Amino acid sequence: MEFLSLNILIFAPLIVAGIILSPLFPNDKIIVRRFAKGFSGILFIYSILFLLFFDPYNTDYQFKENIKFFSDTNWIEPLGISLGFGLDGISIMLVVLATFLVMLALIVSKKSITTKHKLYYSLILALTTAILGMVTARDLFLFFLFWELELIPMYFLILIWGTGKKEYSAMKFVLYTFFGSLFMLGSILLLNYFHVLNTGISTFSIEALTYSRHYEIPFLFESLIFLGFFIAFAVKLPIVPLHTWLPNAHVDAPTPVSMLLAGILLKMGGYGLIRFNIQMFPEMIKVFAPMLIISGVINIIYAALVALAQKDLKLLIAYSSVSHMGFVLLGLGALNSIGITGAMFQMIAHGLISAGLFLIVGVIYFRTKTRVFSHLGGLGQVMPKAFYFTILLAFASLGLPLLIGFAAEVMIFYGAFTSNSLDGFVLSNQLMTALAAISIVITAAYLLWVLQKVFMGNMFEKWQKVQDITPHETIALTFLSIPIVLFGLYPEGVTSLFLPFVDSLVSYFTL
Amino acid sequence: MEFFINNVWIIPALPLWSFLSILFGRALNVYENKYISLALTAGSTFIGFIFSIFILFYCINNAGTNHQYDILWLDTRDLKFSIGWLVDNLAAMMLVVVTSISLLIQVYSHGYMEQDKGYHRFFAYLVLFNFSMLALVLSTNLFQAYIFWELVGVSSYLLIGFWFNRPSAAQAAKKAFIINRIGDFGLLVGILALLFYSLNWWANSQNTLLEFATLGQAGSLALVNAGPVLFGFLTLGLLLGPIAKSAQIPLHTWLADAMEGPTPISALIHAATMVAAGVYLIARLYPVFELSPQTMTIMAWVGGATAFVAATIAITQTDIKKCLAYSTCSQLGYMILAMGIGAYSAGLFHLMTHAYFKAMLFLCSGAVIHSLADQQNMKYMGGLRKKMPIVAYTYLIGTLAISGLLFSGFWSKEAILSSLYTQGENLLLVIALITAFMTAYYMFRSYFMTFEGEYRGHARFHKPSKVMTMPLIILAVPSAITGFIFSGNLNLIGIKSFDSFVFYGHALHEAHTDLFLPICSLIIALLGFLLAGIIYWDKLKSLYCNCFDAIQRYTIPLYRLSVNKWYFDDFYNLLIKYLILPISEFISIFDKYIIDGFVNLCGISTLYKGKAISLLQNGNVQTYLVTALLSFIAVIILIFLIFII
Amino acid sequence: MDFLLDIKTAMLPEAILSLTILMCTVLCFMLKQQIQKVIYIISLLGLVISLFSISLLAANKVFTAFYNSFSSDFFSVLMRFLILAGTLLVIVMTKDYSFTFKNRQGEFYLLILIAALGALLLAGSNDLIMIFIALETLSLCSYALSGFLKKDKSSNEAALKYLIFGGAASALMLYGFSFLYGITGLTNLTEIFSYLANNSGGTMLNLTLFTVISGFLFKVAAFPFHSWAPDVYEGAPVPVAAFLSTVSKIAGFAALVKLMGLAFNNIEIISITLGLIALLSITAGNFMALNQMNIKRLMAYSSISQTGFVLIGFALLSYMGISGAVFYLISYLIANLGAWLAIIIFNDQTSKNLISDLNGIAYNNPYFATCFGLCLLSLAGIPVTIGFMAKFYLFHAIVQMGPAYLWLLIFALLNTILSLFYYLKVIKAMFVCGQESINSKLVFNGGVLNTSFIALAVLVVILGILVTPFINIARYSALSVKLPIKQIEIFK
Amino acid sequence: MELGLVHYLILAAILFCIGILGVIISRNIIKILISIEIMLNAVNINFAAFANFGDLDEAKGQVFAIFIMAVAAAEIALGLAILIACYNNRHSVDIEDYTSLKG
Repeated sequence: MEFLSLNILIFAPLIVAGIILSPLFPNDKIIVRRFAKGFSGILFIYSILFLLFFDPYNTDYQFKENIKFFSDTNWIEPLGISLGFGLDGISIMLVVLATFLVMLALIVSKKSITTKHKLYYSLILALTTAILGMVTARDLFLFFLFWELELIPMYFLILIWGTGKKEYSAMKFVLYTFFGSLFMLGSILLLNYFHVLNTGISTFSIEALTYSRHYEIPFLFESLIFLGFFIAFAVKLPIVPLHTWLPNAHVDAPTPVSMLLAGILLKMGGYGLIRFNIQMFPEMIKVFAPMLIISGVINIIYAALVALAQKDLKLLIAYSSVSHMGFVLLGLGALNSIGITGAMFQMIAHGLISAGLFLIVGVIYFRTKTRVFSHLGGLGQVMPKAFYFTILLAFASLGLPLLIGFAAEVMIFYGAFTSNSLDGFVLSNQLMTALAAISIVITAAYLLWVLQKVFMGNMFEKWQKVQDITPHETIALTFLSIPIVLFGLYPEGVTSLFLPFVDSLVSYFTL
Repeated sequence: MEFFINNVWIIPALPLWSFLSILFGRALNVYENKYISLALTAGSTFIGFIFSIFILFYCINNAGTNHQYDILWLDTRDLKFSIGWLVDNLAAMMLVVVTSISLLIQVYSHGYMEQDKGYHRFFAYLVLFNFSMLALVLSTNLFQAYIFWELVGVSSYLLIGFWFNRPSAAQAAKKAFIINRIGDFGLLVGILALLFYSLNWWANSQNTLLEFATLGQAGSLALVNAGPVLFGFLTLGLLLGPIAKSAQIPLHTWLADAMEGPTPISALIHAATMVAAGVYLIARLYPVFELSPQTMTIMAWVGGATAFVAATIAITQTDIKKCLAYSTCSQLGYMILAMGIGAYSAGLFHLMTHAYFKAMLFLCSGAVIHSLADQQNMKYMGGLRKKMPIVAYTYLIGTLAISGLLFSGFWSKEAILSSLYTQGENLLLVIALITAFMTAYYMFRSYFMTFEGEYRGHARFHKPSKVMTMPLIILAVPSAITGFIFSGNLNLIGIKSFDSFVFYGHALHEAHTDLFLPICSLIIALLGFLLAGIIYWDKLKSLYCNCFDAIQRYTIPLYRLSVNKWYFDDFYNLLIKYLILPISEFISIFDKYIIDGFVNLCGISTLYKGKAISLLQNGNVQTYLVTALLSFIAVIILIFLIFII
Repeated sequence: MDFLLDIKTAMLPEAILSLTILMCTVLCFMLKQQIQKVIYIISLLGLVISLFSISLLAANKVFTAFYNSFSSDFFSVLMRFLILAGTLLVIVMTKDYSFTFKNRQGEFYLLILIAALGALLLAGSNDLIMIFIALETLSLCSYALSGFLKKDKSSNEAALKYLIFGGAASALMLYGFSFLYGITGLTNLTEIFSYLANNSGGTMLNLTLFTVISGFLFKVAAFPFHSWAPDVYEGAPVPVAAFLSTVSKIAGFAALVKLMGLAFNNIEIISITLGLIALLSITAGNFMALNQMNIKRLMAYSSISQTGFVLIGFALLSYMGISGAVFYLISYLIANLGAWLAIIIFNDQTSKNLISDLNGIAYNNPYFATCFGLCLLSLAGIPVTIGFMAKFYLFHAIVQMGPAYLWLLIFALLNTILSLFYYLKVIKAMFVCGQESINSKLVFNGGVLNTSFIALAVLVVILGILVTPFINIARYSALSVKLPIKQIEIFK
Repeated sequence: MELGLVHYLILAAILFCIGILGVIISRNIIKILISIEIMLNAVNINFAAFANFGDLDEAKGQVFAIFIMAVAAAEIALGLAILIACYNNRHSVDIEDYTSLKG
C-alpha cells in the first residue's frame, strides 16, 4: 500500500498541468491531447487502486497523509491548519467518479475543443486537483481552499471555450459560488472560534471538530454555523432559489466542461451537506430536517416543471440536473441510514447519467449547431448509435429499474417515506415523499419529449448529412453506460462501500 | 418434473441472453443474418414454452404448488429487496399463455417484418419484452413486480415507437409511457405506503419483503395501522398501476394510439400479454384489495365503465386496428369488473381466453394490412374472404369467440356474467350485457366490412406468406377450445375446470344450472350479429336501405360521441394545453424573470449604485473636501449616538 | 557619542538613505543630463544597502534616538523593511518610464528617496513633532512627484488636488495634535500613553482623537478622506501612483499603529469608529471600482478598499488584529506592486490605460497575463495566493474577537464578492477570445522590470503556501506594539 | 476681563473654521492656499496658547509652532510652484477648471 499516496493522486494532475503549460512542452495539439488523456487514464487506474485497498468497514479516514511546512505538526501552525488528506466512505466514491469523468471529458474533448489546447488541458487537470483536494481534505480550511480554487479553472474554461453569453455565465457562476462560499467561510471561522474558546486550541481539523467536540455551542450560533454551510452547499447543489447560475453555466460551457460541472462539481454540494451539515451537527440537522425535505421536494417538482417548458435541449438537461439533485436533499432530509445511502447513491448515479446526457447534447450541438427543439427532429435516422445511448441514458435518468437511477430513487423514496424526521412539523414525511414521487411522471414527460423531438419524427432535409457519433464519443458513452447498467443491476457494489460510514453517521442522531 | 420447477429461472433468463446476444452481436457487427436473430428469439421462447407446459402439468397434478426462491438484490441495513421466482398455479397459467402467444407471434413477425430495415432491432425489443414479461409473471414480491412492470412499459415504449420516424408513432410511444408512468406513480406510492404501514410485520417475520405469499397478513396489519380511509387511498394508489397498464378509464387513451406500432406488437403486447399484466397484478394483490371494499367497488365500476365506453367507441371506428384496440379495452374492462366483484377466477379465465383470440384477431388484421400495403381503413377493404380464406375464417372464429357466441369467449364471458348475476350486481350486469351486445355488433361489423362484400380499395393485393398464416391456424385452436376445455364440463375425462385451478381463497365451482343467463347473453350477442349483418352485409343491405338514413339521423349526437372517443383525448389535450403547459410555462417564466431577474437585478443595481456613488467623484477637490468633512462629522455623530444610546 | 550610537542602533537605514540622498543631490547638480541614469543606479544601490542594514538592527529590543522621539521596535523595523522594499521596486519601475521625465531624471529619484526617508521616519517616530515632520516630508515630496510631468495637464491637476486636500487634512491633524498637547502637555508618545493610562482625557480627547486620525486616514486613502486617490493615481506618473498606493500607505499605517495607544480610555469608541471607517472604505472603494474603465483608477479604488481591510485589523484593537493587518499589508504590498508593475509594463509599450486595451492580451503574452492575473487574484483573495491567506487570517482575527465583531465580518465578506467582480473584469479582458489581434506581442525580454514582475507573481503564490513564517513575523511584530489592551488574549 | 486659555482657543477655532470655509468656498486657488495657511496659523495659536498656559518648563508648543511655520512655508512654496505649472497649461486659477480627472 506504500505506493498509494493521496498526495500523488491530488497533486499529480497539477504538476502535469504545469508540464503541459510549460513552453518546453511541444505545442502540437495531438501530442498535448494524447498526453493529457493518457495521464487521466493512469490517474483513473490509480484511483481505482485506492478503491481496491479501501476498507469499507473502517469508518475512519484511511490513507491519511499530512504535508508539513516549517513545523512538526501542521501546515500553518499558528492557526492549527493542517495540509492533511484522507479517504473515507463518501470520499472514495467521489474520487473515483471524478477521475473517471475527467478521463471521459478528456476523451470527448477532441471535437469540442479546437483552440488553445495547452491551456485547456492544463486547466482541466488543475480542476481535477481542486476537486480531488476538496473531497479528500481532512481540514476545513483546506476544503475551503480547494472549494475556491476550483472557481478559477472553471471560470476560464467557460470564458474561453464557451458559447453564447459566456462572459456573463462565467462571471455569474464564479460570483454565485463565491457568494455561497463566504457563508461557509464565516461558519468555519465561527466553529474555530468556539473551539478556541472552549479548548484553547486553534484547529480546523475536521476530525477534531467532528468527533471531539464535547462542548456546547450556543444554539443561535450553532444554527448560524449550520446555515452558513448550508447556503454554500445550497448554491453548489443547487437548491431552488439559488440555482439560477446553473442553467447559464451549463448552457454556455463547452461539452466536456458541462459534463464535469454536472457530473462532479454539483456533487460537491451534496458531499458538503453530508460531511459538514450532517456529520458535524447531528443535533442541528434534526432541527433543520424539514428545511432539507421541503427544499428537496421543491427542487424536484419545480425544476421538473421548468424543464418541461424549455425550448433548448441543454437548458432542459440542466434543469433536470436541478430536479435530480432534489432527490439528494430528500434522501438526506430523511435522516436515516437508507435515505442517506440513497442520496449518496443518487449523487453517483446522477454524476454518470448527467455527464452522458450533456455529452449527447454536445454531440448534437456540434453537428447541427442548434439546440432548439423546433429545429431538431428525426436525428435517430442518421445517428442511431447516439439515439440508443440517449434512450439508455434517458431511461436511466427517469429511474428505469435495473439502471442506476432506479436503485437510488427507490432508496431515497423508501428512506424518506419511512423517516420520521418531520415529526412535530406540520407536514409529514409521507406526504412530502408522495409529492416528490409526482416527479416520476414529469421526469418521464420531459425526457421522452426530448427523445421524441430530437431523435424521432420527421427529419429536416438539412440534417441528412449529419454524422453518427465518432469512436471517441462511442467509447466515452460506452464507458458511462457500463457502470450505469452494472450498478443498476448490482447497487450493493457501490453502497457497500459507504454503508458502514453512513451507519456510523446515523448513530449520531438516532431519532 | 422437479427439474423444470427448480430451473424456472431459465424461462426469463433465456430471452435476456438472447437480447444481449442480439444487442452485442449487432452492435459489434458479429452477424448479419436475419435468421440468427429469429433463431435466438424464437428458440429462447420455445424452450420457455416447453418449460411452461411441463410446469403447468406439474401444477395441475400437484395441487397447491407454491415454489418460491429469492435472491437478495438490495441489502442495506433496514431495507432488503429481493428478486426471485414464484411458481404457483396463476404463474403457471400465465407462463403458458405468454410463452405460447409470444412464440407464435415471433414466427409471424418474421414474415411481417422481413422487409423492414430494423429487423434485428425489432427482435431485440421483442425478446426484451419477453424477458420483462416473464420475469413479471414470475415475481415473488411486489417490489420485483414493480421493477419488471416498468421494464415491460419500456419495452412497450420501444416497440410502439419502433417506426420512430413517424411522428404519430413517436407521439403514441411517449403518450403510452407517460400514462403508464401515472399509474406507476400511484403504484409506487401505494407500495411505499403499504410497506410503511406494515413495516413492523416484515421486520418481525423472516419473510421476503413485500412477498405476495404473505401480503394479506401484512396488509391487514397495514389496515390497522393506517385506518380504513388511508388504507383505501393506499389501495387506490396500488390500483392506479393496473388501471394504467390495462388501459382502464380514465387512463385508457394510450392503447388506441399504441396501434401505431407494428401489428405483431399490437397482438403481443397490447392485446394478449402486457395489458393483461394489470389484471395479473390485481390478482396478485388480491389479498390487499380485498381488505378495502370501497376499492373493490371502484375497481368493479372502473371495469364496467371501461367495458361500456370502449365498446361504444369501437362501434364507429373505421381503422381495423383501432377497432380491435377498443375491443381489447372493453374486454379488459370485463376482467377488471370481474376482479372487482370478487370473481377472481372468472376474470383470469377471461384473461386467458381473451389473450388467445385477441392475439389471433390482431394477427389476422396484421395479415390483412400487410397484404393491402399498410391499408388499415376498413372502408377500403371488403371481400377479402375469397382472397385470403384462412385469414378470414380464423378471423371469424375470433369474432365468434369475442362476441361470446361460440368458442372460448362464450365460456369465459359466461363465467363473468354469472358471477355478476350471483353477486346481485344487477346494474353492472345490465351494463355487461349491453356491452356484450355492442361487442357482437362491432366485431361482426369489422368482419363484414373486411371480408365480405366487394373489395373497395385500390391497393394491390398480395397473398400473405405461410409464415404468417401458420400461426393463425395454430392460434385458432386454443381460441376455439380453451373455453370449453376448462369450463369444467370435461371433468369426467380428468381435465379440471379453470376455477378449480386458479382461484383465490378456496376453490369454488358453480355449475351452470341456471340456463337463463347463458341464453340471454347468447340472444343478445345474436342480436348484435344481426344488427351488424343488417347494416354491413351486402346481402342483407337491400332490405333496409330506406330506414337506415332515418336511424342515422336520430343517432348523430351519439355517433359523434363515439367517433370522438367520448372526447377523452380532447379533454386531456385541453388539460395539457391549458393547464399543465401554462403552469410549466409560468414557472419557467417565473424562474427566468423573477428569480433570475432578482439575481440580475442585484447585480445591475449594484453597478448603478456604484455609478451613483461615483457622481460624488466629480473632479472638484472642494466637493471632495466637503463630502469628506461632512461624512467624517456624520461618522462621529453616529458613533456618539451609538454610545449615548 | 550617545547620539551616534543611537543612530547606529536605531536609525541605520535612515542614515544610509540620507547619505545616498546627499550623494544624489550633489550628482544631480554635477552630472550632465544625458548620464543622469547614474543616479538611478546609485539610488538603487543606496536602497539595497539600507535594506541590508535593516537586518543589522536588533529586532528583539526597543532602541530610541533623538531624545526618544524616534524608537525602533520590531514593528517599525518590519514596516521600514517593507517601505524600503517598496521604494526599491518603485524605482525599478521607472527604468523604462523615466524617458518621460525628459531631462529631470535625477530630481525624480531624489524626490522619491526623500519621500522614502520621510516614510521611514514616520514608521519609527515616537513624538508628535517627529510624526508631523516625517509626514510632511513624505507629503511634500509626494505632491511634487505627482506633478512631476509638468507639461501634462492631468499630472498638474493631480498634484494640485493632492496638495489642497493634503494641506487641509494635515491642518486638521495638527489641530488635533494641538489639543493633544494641550490636554497632556506632552509631545512624546510614550509619555502621553503613560499619562493617559493614569488620567482620563474626557470627551475632548475623543474629538481630538478623531481629528488626529483624520490626517492618517488621508495618508492611507481611507474613507472619508479617500477621494483624492483616484484622481491622483490617474494623473500622476505611474511609478508615483505605485509609490503612493504602497509605500506611502504603509508609512501611514505604521504611524497609525503608534497612535493606537492613544485610545487608552476609549477603546470601544475608537474600535467601532475604525471598524465603521474600514467598512465604509471597503464598500465605497468597491462600489466605485465596479464601473471603472481606466485601470489606474480601478487600482486606486481597489487600494481604497484594501485599505479598509487593513483598517479592520486596527479596528479590532487586539494583537491578533494588528498581526492580521501587518500580514495583510505584506500581501497587499506584494500583490499591488505586482499589479502596478504589470500596468507600467503595459503602459511603457502601448501608452494605453483602459481595461479594454488589455483585451485578448493573454494569447500573445501568456506570462504577462498569468502574472498579472495572479496578482489580481491575490488582491481579490482567491487561493492559492498570499492575498487569500491574508484575508483568511484577518477574518480569523475578527472572529476571535467574538460575536461582537460579527457585523464587521459579514460586511467584509459580502464586500469580497464585489471586489472579485472587478478584478475578474480585468482578467476577463485579458483572456477574452476573438480579439487577440488588438494587442501585439509585448516586449518581454527578461529585463530587471520583467524579472521583478515575475518574481512578485511567483512570490504571490509561494508565500500563499509557505505562509507560516510570515504569520509568525506578523505576530511577533504585533507584540512589539503598545496597545491599550489590558487583558492578554490567547495568542501564541 | 482677563484673557484666558479659552479665549485663545476660541480665536483659534474661529480662525480654523474660516480657513476651512475658505478652502471649501473660494474658487481662486491662491485663496485656497491662503486659507490653508490660515488653518495652520490657527493651529499655531493653539500651540502657543497651550504652551503658554500649561507647559511652562519645556515650551514644546512653541517649538512645534515654529516647525509648523517652516513646513507651512515649504508647502505654500510648493503649492505655488504647482499652481504655476498648472497655469502654464490651462491659463486659469479657478479651481472649477481643474476637474478633468473624475469618475
